[in-house]
Amino acid sequence: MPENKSESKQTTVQHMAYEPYTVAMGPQHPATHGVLKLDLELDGETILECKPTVGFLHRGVEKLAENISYAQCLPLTDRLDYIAAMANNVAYSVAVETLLGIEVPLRAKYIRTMVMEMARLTGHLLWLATHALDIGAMTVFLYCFRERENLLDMFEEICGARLTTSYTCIGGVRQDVTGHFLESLHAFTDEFPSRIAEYETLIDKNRIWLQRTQGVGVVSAEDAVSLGLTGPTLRGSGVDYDVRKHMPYDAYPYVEFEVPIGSKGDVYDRYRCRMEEMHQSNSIIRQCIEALPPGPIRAEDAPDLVMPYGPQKVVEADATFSSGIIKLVEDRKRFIKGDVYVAAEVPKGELGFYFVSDGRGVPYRMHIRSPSYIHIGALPFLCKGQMVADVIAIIGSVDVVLGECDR
Amino acid sequence: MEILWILVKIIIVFAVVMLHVMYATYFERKVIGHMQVRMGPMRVGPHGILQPIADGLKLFFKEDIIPTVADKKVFYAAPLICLISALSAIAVLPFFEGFAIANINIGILYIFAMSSLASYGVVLAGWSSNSKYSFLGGLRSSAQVISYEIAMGLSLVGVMMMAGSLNLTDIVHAQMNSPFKVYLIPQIIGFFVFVVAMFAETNRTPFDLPEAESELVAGYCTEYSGMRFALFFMAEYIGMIVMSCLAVTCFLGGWSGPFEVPGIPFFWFLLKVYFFIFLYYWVRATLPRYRYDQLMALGWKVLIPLALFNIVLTGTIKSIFG
Amino acid sequence: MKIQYDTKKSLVERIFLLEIVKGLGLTLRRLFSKSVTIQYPKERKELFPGFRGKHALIRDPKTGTARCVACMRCASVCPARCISIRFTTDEKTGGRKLESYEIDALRCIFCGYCEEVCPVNAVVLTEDYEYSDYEREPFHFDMEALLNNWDKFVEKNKIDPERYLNPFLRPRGLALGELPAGKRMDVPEEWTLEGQVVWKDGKAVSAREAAAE
Amino acid sequence: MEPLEIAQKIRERFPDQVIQVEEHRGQVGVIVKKDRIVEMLRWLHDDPALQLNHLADLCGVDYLAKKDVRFEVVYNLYSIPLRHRIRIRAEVPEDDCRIDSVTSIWMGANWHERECYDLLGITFDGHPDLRRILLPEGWEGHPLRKDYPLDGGGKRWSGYEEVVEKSKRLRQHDFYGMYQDPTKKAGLEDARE
Repeated sequence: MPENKSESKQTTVQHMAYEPYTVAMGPQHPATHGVLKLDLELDGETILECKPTVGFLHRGVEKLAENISYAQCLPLTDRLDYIAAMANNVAYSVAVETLLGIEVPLRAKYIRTMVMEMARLTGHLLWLATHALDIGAMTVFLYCFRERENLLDMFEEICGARLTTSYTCIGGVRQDVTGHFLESLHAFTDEFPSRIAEYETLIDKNRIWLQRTQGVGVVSAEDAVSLGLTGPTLRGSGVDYDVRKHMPYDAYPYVEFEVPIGSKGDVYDRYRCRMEEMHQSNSIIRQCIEALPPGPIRAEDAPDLVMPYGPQKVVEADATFSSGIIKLVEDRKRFIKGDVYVAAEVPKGELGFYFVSDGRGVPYRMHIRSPSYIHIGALPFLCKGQMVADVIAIIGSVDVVLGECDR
Repeated sequence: MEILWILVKIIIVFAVVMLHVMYATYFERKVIGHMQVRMGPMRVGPHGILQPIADGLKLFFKEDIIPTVADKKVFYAAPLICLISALSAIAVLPFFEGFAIANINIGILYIFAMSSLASYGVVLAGWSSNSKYSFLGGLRSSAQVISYEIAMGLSLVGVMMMAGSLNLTDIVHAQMNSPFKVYLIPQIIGFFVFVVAMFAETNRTPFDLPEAESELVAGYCTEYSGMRFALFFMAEYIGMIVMSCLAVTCFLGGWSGPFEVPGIPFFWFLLKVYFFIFLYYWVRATLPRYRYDQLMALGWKVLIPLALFNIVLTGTIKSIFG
Repeated sequence: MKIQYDTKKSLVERIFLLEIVKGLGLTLRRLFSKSVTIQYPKERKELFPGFRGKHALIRDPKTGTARCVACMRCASVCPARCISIRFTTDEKTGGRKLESYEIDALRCIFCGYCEEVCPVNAVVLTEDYEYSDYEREPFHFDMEALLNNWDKFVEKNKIDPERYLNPFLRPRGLALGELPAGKRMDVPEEWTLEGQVVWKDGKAVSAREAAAE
Repeated sequence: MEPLEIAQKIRERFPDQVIQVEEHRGQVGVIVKKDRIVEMLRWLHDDPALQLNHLADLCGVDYLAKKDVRFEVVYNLYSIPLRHRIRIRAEVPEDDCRIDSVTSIWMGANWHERECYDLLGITFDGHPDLRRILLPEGWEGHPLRKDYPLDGGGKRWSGYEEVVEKSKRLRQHDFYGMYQDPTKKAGLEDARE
């Protein structure tokens, strides 16, 4: 590199001495999946050390949640993993319902399971798209988006938004499904396995793909558990842990599916895990459509969106209503003191909500255990000794979203 | 008089090549677009036919940003080195019977020399930008181009042995007189090695490491903007055209075809070149990218031994039958 | 379920790059297939009812102004606090009179809670999504702008303002008893609790039909 | 194993450490003292009958004026092979706001603890790299504490001031007089002066 001229003349000898080459990868970089920054120390192209920096997208969701009611927190969860917002909605609702002890009607359970698996498909499709694009197979990217588009259209049909869905509510779902939705989704499930075969034609056995993924970013089962990895990233290492099986929620106890588990724990195994999961999700969606029972879609004892309040509370109409709401919901008997940790399996892994309730209608403390945060924390471990191009493959394979990581 | 004729030829070839470069970009976006079930450029003109002109205008009028810490002189020179050496290589290509700007006896060597020079442009661009990504891109490029040059050179040795000449026109003539009419069949190994090396030499997918956008942002041209960036772009496309022409000349019988097309002596040549350019796009739409070390391993452990084997095979066959 | 995969290739596959040739074959096939994209300004996607787009206050055909009764439910449920309402209270009757109704669309997160809680179907998110601008000002909708949005929406989509139906004004699948009086509208049978769809014999049928058979 | 049984085992093993056991919706939280937390968690992690090898979540809670001891660090543990869970809540008083790090047991605890330090200001002794993580270096205060106001208390982060200064400097490069200062419109101070 050309240095400052006067300096380079004087210090030629010192410059010969070995020093690692540092590269700041991100926060503006095509392949860090958002605003992730990695400080890489390189020896040639080999990574000596990788230090992730996060927080560029920190919006203080947890602090915000302490000041708004449970129902109002729900749209915030759309913005965690904005790729599969539906799954976050379901995870959040399940957590709040556990806290409040609400039993959800069966139809709502099935609908939620259905949309959660659809969200898993959208998440995995976007993961495959970007992962393949990072490794250079750009056609897979657009093929995946073709199917993802169909799923987003269906989301739009049932809830009026494509990404920030806010579809569930505490105690059920906000809208019932329509016949057109069911029919198009059923047609989609018929079509989808052949689409997966299409992606696999391009990459699955391709020698370049295999060379780029096999034996890269290997993490053993013990290390994976110790690092706190979850979801397909953990299962690629051969650990059988899936929240849907271990702590079933919604309609997962009633549907049949298998949890794909890898063996070596490299990028290729994680890739295979997610591809198999797409098949499983497709089958779950189908089972949910066919078993969808009639009945109510919201629990009778579910709290309303707006808590009842008296007119005296709204004096200054322009003011923010935080104090008003907090006072109002104190009257409700439903909210009792206690804490719960409830997790759900979202596309990225285990999304857990830890709630502390002090008996008011707002969470006293809401902590989001976001899988992406933990996965990025594991990147230094995974990247050590790999090459620059592998870092991209590894980031792709652990599947991170910075909206969820930074919260 | 002869100089005037050469000048006219240069102008004609330059204009034709530049037009091809322009529409190669358009063609690439269309082909890849349709392969990816989308449309490609559709806005400027019917089906986006004027898109290359719009792109050119935009790049021409863009602000020319030069990093303050860049080595200015080298930074200016790098894209020019790329473009000029890529353009110079066209001089020796025979487009049809009797039409080559310079029909020199060492045509193949000249093309090699020019394409190696083009890689210096890339290396210097990476170095002078004073950006870490550019530097890595330049490093990759130097390693890659130099090792693939060898494989490419060796893959053409078989052709040279069969034709007994380094003159490209003579090679085409020799092919027309050979039993298969093209060297593709007797030199199939050489052809395979040449095609792979051709992709690597022009930095195209799956060997586009110097500018691998997912790792190095844009590699060696990260810091370039506007017209200077366009020069790199043009050099890359001219490089593709030159390599396609070389492949056509050395393996597919140049301008010769199954029958004469009256009035268009370069018909078959263009058709074959278009096929190779299409192949470039086709492969780009299909394959992932290699990693740096795997690329080197492929070059040194597979392609060079294959090319050497091809030379031995050709020599043996030639000494037995010829 | 342990994943079974076999990435070993036979000699023929290795020499002739069969998997790459297959991939090339796929992309070549797709070269001639129909593209799935639409040319946006010329073609527009048809949106489903209930798309959460530009805000509007429904103009009541009877009174010619907004239906809003200043109950403040929307303002208090709004997670982004982008709605601000001013009203005056009549000393004698205790009735409220709306003075101003403002929505800051740049703060809005389009969750649709406001239209869901509105007891009189006054506020709505219309299916209009094309309202970009260079300034911030036009996104601060006051009451006039919101009513104008509604007029434009009605005009553009040629809808009957009396019969306008949005799944958030009357959520699908809720029993009639759960809805306030203002929300008990005439809806397609599919939207009611009795007529909700289930899957039977390869197509979606209403639950009532399915039970009858 | 049932969560209450686990709690009983913990009580037997560390009788002087356990303060209280709470159950809510079938989930059991064991409130413990912070002194021997690493020892206790290591035992929970290694004991063959428990094998709580998955640290699902680690977070801090601020019980300002709700409890005698202000902070709690909450460990949500899960056993992947045995499929049971338990919650350990270690009390951390405000005047001695530190607790031992569990990074030696779970590598994944590293970032959890950094986040807890960043947002609640609880120091983890023995942590390899205890820095702020979600907030920038130089941020004042710990936002998730209950006495930290929602709007930040009107204070501005020093880095923000630097950015403002820098943008002011950069705005002096007025290209062809075409540049319109957006701060003028928004009623902010005129940057060029």
